[in-house]
Amino acid sequence: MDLRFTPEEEAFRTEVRAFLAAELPADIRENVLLGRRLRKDDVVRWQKILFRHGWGAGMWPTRFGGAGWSVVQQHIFDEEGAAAGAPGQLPFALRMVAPVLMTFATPAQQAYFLPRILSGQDWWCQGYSEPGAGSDLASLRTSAVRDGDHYVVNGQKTWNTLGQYADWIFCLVRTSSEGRAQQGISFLLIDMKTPGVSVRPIVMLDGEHEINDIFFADVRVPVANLVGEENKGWTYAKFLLEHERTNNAGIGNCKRELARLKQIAAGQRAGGRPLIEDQRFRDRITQVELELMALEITNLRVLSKAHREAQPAGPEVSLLKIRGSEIIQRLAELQMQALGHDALPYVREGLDAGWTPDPLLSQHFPAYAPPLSGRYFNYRKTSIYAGSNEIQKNIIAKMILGL
Amino acid sequence: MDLRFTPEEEAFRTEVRAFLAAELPADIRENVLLGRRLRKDDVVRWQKILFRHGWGAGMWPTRFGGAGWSVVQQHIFDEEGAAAGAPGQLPFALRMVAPVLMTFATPAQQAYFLPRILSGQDWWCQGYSEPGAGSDLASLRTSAVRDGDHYVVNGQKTWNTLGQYADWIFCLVRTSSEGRAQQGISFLLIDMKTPGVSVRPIVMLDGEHEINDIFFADVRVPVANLVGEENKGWTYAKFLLEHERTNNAGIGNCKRELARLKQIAAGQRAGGRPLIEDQRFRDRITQVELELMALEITNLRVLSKAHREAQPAGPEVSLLKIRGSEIIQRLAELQMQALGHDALPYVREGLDAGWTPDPLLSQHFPAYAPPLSGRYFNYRKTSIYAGSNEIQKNIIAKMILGL
Amino acid sequence: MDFRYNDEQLAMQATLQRFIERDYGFTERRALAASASGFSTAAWTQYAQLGLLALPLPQQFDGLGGGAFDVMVVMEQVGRGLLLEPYLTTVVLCAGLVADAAPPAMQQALLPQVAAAQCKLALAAYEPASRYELAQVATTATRSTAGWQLSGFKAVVLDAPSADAFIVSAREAEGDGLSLFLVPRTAAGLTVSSYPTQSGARAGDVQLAKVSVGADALIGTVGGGLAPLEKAVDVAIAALCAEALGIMSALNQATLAYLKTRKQFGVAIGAFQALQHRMADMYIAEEQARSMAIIAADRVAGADAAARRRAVAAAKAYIGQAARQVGQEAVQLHGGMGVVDELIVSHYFKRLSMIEQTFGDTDYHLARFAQAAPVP
Amino acid sequence: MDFRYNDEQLAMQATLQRFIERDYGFTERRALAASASGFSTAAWTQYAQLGLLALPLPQQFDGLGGGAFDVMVVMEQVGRGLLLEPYLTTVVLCAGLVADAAPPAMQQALLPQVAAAQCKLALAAYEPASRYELAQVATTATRSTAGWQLSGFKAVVLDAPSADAFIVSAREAEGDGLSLFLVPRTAAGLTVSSYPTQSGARAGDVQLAKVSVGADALIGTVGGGLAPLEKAVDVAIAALCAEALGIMSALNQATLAYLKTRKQFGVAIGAFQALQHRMADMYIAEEQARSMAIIAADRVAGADAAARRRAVAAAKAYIGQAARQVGQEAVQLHGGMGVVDELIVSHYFKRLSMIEQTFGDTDYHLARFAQAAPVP
Repeated sequence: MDLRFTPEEEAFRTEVRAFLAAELPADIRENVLLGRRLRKDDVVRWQKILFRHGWGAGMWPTRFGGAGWSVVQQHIFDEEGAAAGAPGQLPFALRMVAPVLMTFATPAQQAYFLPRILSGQDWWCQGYSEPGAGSDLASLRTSAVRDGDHYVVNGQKTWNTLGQYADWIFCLVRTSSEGRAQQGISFLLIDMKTPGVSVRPIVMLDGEHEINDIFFADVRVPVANLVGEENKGWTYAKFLLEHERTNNAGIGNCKRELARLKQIAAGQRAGGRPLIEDQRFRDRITQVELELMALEITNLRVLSKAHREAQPAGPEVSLLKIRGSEIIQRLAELQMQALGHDALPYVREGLDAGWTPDPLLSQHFPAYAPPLSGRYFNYRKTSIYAGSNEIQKNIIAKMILGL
Repeated sequence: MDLRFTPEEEAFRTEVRAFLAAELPADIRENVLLGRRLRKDDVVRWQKILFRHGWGAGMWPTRFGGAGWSVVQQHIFDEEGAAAGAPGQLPFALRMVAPVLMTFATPAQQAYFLPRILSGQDWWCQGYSEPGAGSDLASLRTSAVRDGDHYVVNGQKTWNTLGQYADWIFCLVRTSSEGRAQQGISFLLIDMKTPGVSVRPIVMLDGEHEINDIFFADVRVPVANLVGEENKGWTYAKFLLEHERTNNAGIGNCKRELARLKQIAAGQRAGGRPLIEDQRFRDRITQVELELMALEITNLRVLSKAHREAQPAGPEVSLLKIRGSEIIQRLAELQMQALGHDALPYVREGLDAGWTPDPLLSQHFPAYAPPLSGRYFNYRKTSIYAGSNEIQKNIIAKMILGL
Repeated sequence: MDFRYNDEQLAMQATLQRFIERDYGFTERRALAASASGFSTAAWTQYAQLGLLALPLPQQFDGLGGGAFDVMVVMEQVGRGLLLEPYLTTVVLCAGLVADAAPPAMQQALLPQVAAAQCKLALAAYEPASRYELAQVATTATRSTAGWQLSGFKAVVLDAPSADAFIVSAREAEGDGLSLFLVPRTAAGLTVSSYPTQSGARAGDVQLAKVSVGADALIGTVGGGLAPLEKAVDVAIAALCAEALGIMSALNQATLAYLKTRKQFGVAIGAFQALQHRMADMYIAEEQARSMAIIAADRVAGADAAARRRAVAAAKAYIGQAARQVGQEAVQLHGGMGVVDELIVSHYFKRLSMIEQTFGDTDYHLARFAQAAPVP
Repeated sequence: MDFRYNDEQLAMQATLQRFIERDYGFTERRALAASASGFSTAAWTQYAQLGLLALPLPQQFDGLGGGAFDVMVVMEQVGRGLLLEPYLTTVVLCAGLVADAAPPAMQQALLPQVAAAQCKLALAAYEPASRYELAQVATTATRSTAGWQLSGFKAVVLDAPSADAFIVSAREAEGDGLSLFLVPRTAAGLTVSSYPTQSGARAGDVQLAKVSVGADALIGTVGGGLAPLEKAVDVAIAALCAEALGIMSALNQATLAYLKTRKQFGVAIGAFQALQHRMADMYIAEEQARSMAIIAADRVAGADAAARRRAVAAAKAYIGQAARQVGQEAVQLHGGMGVVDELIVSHYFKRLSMIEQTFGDTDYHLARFAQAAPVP
């Protein structure tokens, strides 16, 4: 047993910290730390900065322009980035489509798409779920029918995250209805500017536009945009899933939000004292803090095993997903609860970059307050998306426990 | 909405209270209130006292010698009895076999058995569960084969409560293996003194002998001891189940144990103060107290509906069983927790009537201490027996929610 | 003992159910929440016509003399329909306080107006530093020749933007008791800032800069305002518990229906036992919450202040937790459909969350219960 | 970073697993618990032969110089086998305290004896009124010509009946610091009453009536006993966490096996999704508990007392709750088979319950964590 990072890893942490201190723009940092709405520009700007530093894609192999980091280095980078208020890099391009492209795409596809991802030039989104195919993804019905050098795509994708900004979407589409449901699925890359693609916003419960329905009406997609073989898409999708989930406990974000919770509770007053000195509230913080202490080690155990074996982590990542989502939800809940009746106002403009409360409101409504209730609401999604926690428990029961 | 008892009910409560004050023997009361082992004699003596007062069987119809109480009166009696430290009347005779006899037995069977139950002359136990048939009762295999005027019974019953004291056992036995599993079952009364009946104690996790395996080896049972029709036993068993469960929240016991918990916590000291003033511990008490406040009203809602409709309560009794068992378990848990390291000693003689600690031990180990840990262990059974809480949730899902 | 609503209460329940179905569907409700005022003045008038506004008011002031269980019936439907109008604030809380503690002249002036939908009231009690403590008040009341001069700042005053008058708590000097004053919205020196709340209705901050009111603006006695204020808030909390109950009931109904219709892997998801058991837990939570709401309604009607405080604290703390469980589980079992704005489920969830933060959260009422509970 | 046991640790683990399988089966263990001493002296000698008793002791005193992770390996198996011998008390707690704070002469006199199974020690620290507070000590130490005279009463001294000597905490006068003394069992004026514990091993009360000990009986400095005592107890708590972990792991294994074999309604009950999800929760609890036990073992080895206190409090509070969940669920999922004496399941459950009540329960360590945690 050795819980220490290696000297090389500690040196890397120092390097990351110095980089963040020097390069992370103050306005982006403020938006992240206050939980405000991030604009497309924030995310893209940060990706370009990372790219210029050679860190556009930490864990990609160097031959594709990545930094060639180990999972432990990536963990350190994520943790330091979260603490410093760096935006998380969106997974859709870097951690989802890219590994599929690297493994299954043609050299031409790789040469075209990967550099554009790395540099922040292309924004990708995911076209998996459909109205009738959520957890049961294999029942998807969006069809791609071959017509000469094109597929003609028709159907609807839903629960699409941030597709309103996207240049490209990677889709699972049905190219055959023969055999098992899994067998007729293909993995297709679609330019969002293609005629027939339309995006309909789905407003989330916090009033924000974060997800979409994507409609395909006779969308003509060049056959050249098929990844791998036709009808083998399910294989690529499973491969993607394995890679997506290696690092999904979100320890860095949880640690940042725990610290913020304590700051907020230190600032709020109850019964004439700082709320954090209220034993009940303090114990509620403690309970989630203990869970997070444990999960941080559990996460490192999973990572160090994956690192050692040079394999994607196994089904134990389901544990990380379940507890990680529960912790971030609970932190958001306690942040809201800390506000007392100041959780009630819905001050939408308070989510905008640079907002300062008007003098009246500022008597009780500090800059950190406006996003908190909405974020509590919004974070209910974390136990639903990326494989609901029920699905994760099914996975544990089947893959780990053999039930 | 009217939460008050009627004046008649209040008068009845006064009468019960006066009766308990006058008639409940002090030694029995002490054993109950300290959670000590109850001997057969304690239970029988109390039944005889009740019988002399005309209260041997509160809810039986008067034509069978019962007091003809309403469910509300029975509730009041149970609640006052529990508070005063009266032993609960065992359900096996009064609430289980008796309603079956009243409804399905011959006049001769009724005339013989019911008065002996009422007067405390006969002790009954239940022969339902078998090693391979617990929740799935219909799969039972104890056989009764007709041989002239007798059935010859062979098999094993388990989870039999207090059968070591019993004069009679009512059994579900298999008289036919044709048709659905439920169809070949009969309801048989067996004299425990019959040759071939043997009782093997099962020691519980608290070290106490409370349950048994009962073995039947070529036990000859007169056909006259069959209740109702052969192969109709499942019907009677279901009828019994409905009657057994009308009043199973155990509110009276829970209220008594809550009061005891507070007393214990007031006597124990933590950090130089009474433990009950420790906010954490106090909040734990509060949480179970709130649950009990709610359950008391929920129970009354169920009872008053049953009272009004003159019907056994419906599947909502599953709610009472679930929460009632959780509450009594939690109370036992907190009582143990209140003891601090005094939860560790296993002072078995401390469960005996009249025990007083030796002078050394009494410095930290009061008379109430010895039974507490064992009872915490023992009460894990309450969410398992009488239809496990999982079965109760299945019932709610199916019968109430229609899932 | 009888736990049924009586015939009049059932009639009121049916009336409100019809009203919600016909006139206050989810689409209409969303439009109202997005409108300038955040509620429907037409509906408010209808409530007056239905007798809702008069329901708990004393009969001598055009009221119907209803009790806490009558209010409970209404509030369950307020929850179910997510009604946005200031019923709780104006009728239950403020008019209740006026009926309980105000001088007869003020009662005569206000209560018939409330019953007739001519007057809306709001309670300006909480302050930036007070959290949920009604007694923690920095707003000052200074005696003047004409009466009183009030100065201070009240935060998150529910339904402030539409109120015609405010009940304001203040004290003469530190250490003195609270006094309560009726302050018309038009009083010079009174400023209202307004904002929507997370659950749709409006609230605002009220600034009082040397606001003059007459001697007749006093509600109750000088320095004796805390007791009636606390009682009125307890009555409102009991009503809020009923609102939460109505929502929990509606959420359970919606979730159960979803479990029965939504298919995954070829079967209705309600066939999965893990979900069945969680739905059973939600059912239990609702039933237990109903029992607690009944206790609270029963005790706020009684004369025993300690019993009232204890029951209301118990109900608010218990229902806060039950509502959180039911709200979060309903969202979870709805999957993605639970977190979108276009289904009522998420709106129910948000309202439940805000109810927990109103008039004291679970922790606050756990503390209150611990103080109020008799230790045997 | 490496979370694997090293080869020596794995060898020790395998050795203990074989020992339990061959010599310490459930039947043997029950007989031992029912025997007069409540444990096996033969096993104790075997532990010495296996190097277990020497494991964490310093090398200059015949020890093997092992660390907290070596102890963790052993204690997991102590849990799994429900071993009754006073390993935790003698080797980890008391010998650890002697190695840390006693004068060299005492170390030389005791530690090789402990390693050779020639001496068993017990800690007489808690008192009737102290609950879990090590600092709350009424036992007095009075200076005498020969050394010290001790008077007082120590409650629930674990493994007292078999101890050859006790480490006793006392103070000169109220307000003074604690001092620690080594008191031989044979000292005049020392009385031990003994009783079995709920989980099988023995404990007892120790009365000290003017017990004289020499000046050389002092461990550490006069008045400076609390710090080494608290540290030794923290080391023992980390070990206790590992014991709990071993039990949780064994319970999960047993429950999983039961779910796969026990049939109801014609199928293995492990096919029911509600039970699958609860088993998944138990798996998660075990994994998280393992992480916490690792943190505790890591930090007790460190020099930072605040970090040690914080980590140990966190681990004990967390594992207390996780163990309760796993213990109760294992019993529940075993149904009737979970509550009978003849299966090991209930014995695991009882031991977990008693571990929670030892060296401070969950609430105690939540409080300790809150005091220790740095507020940012």
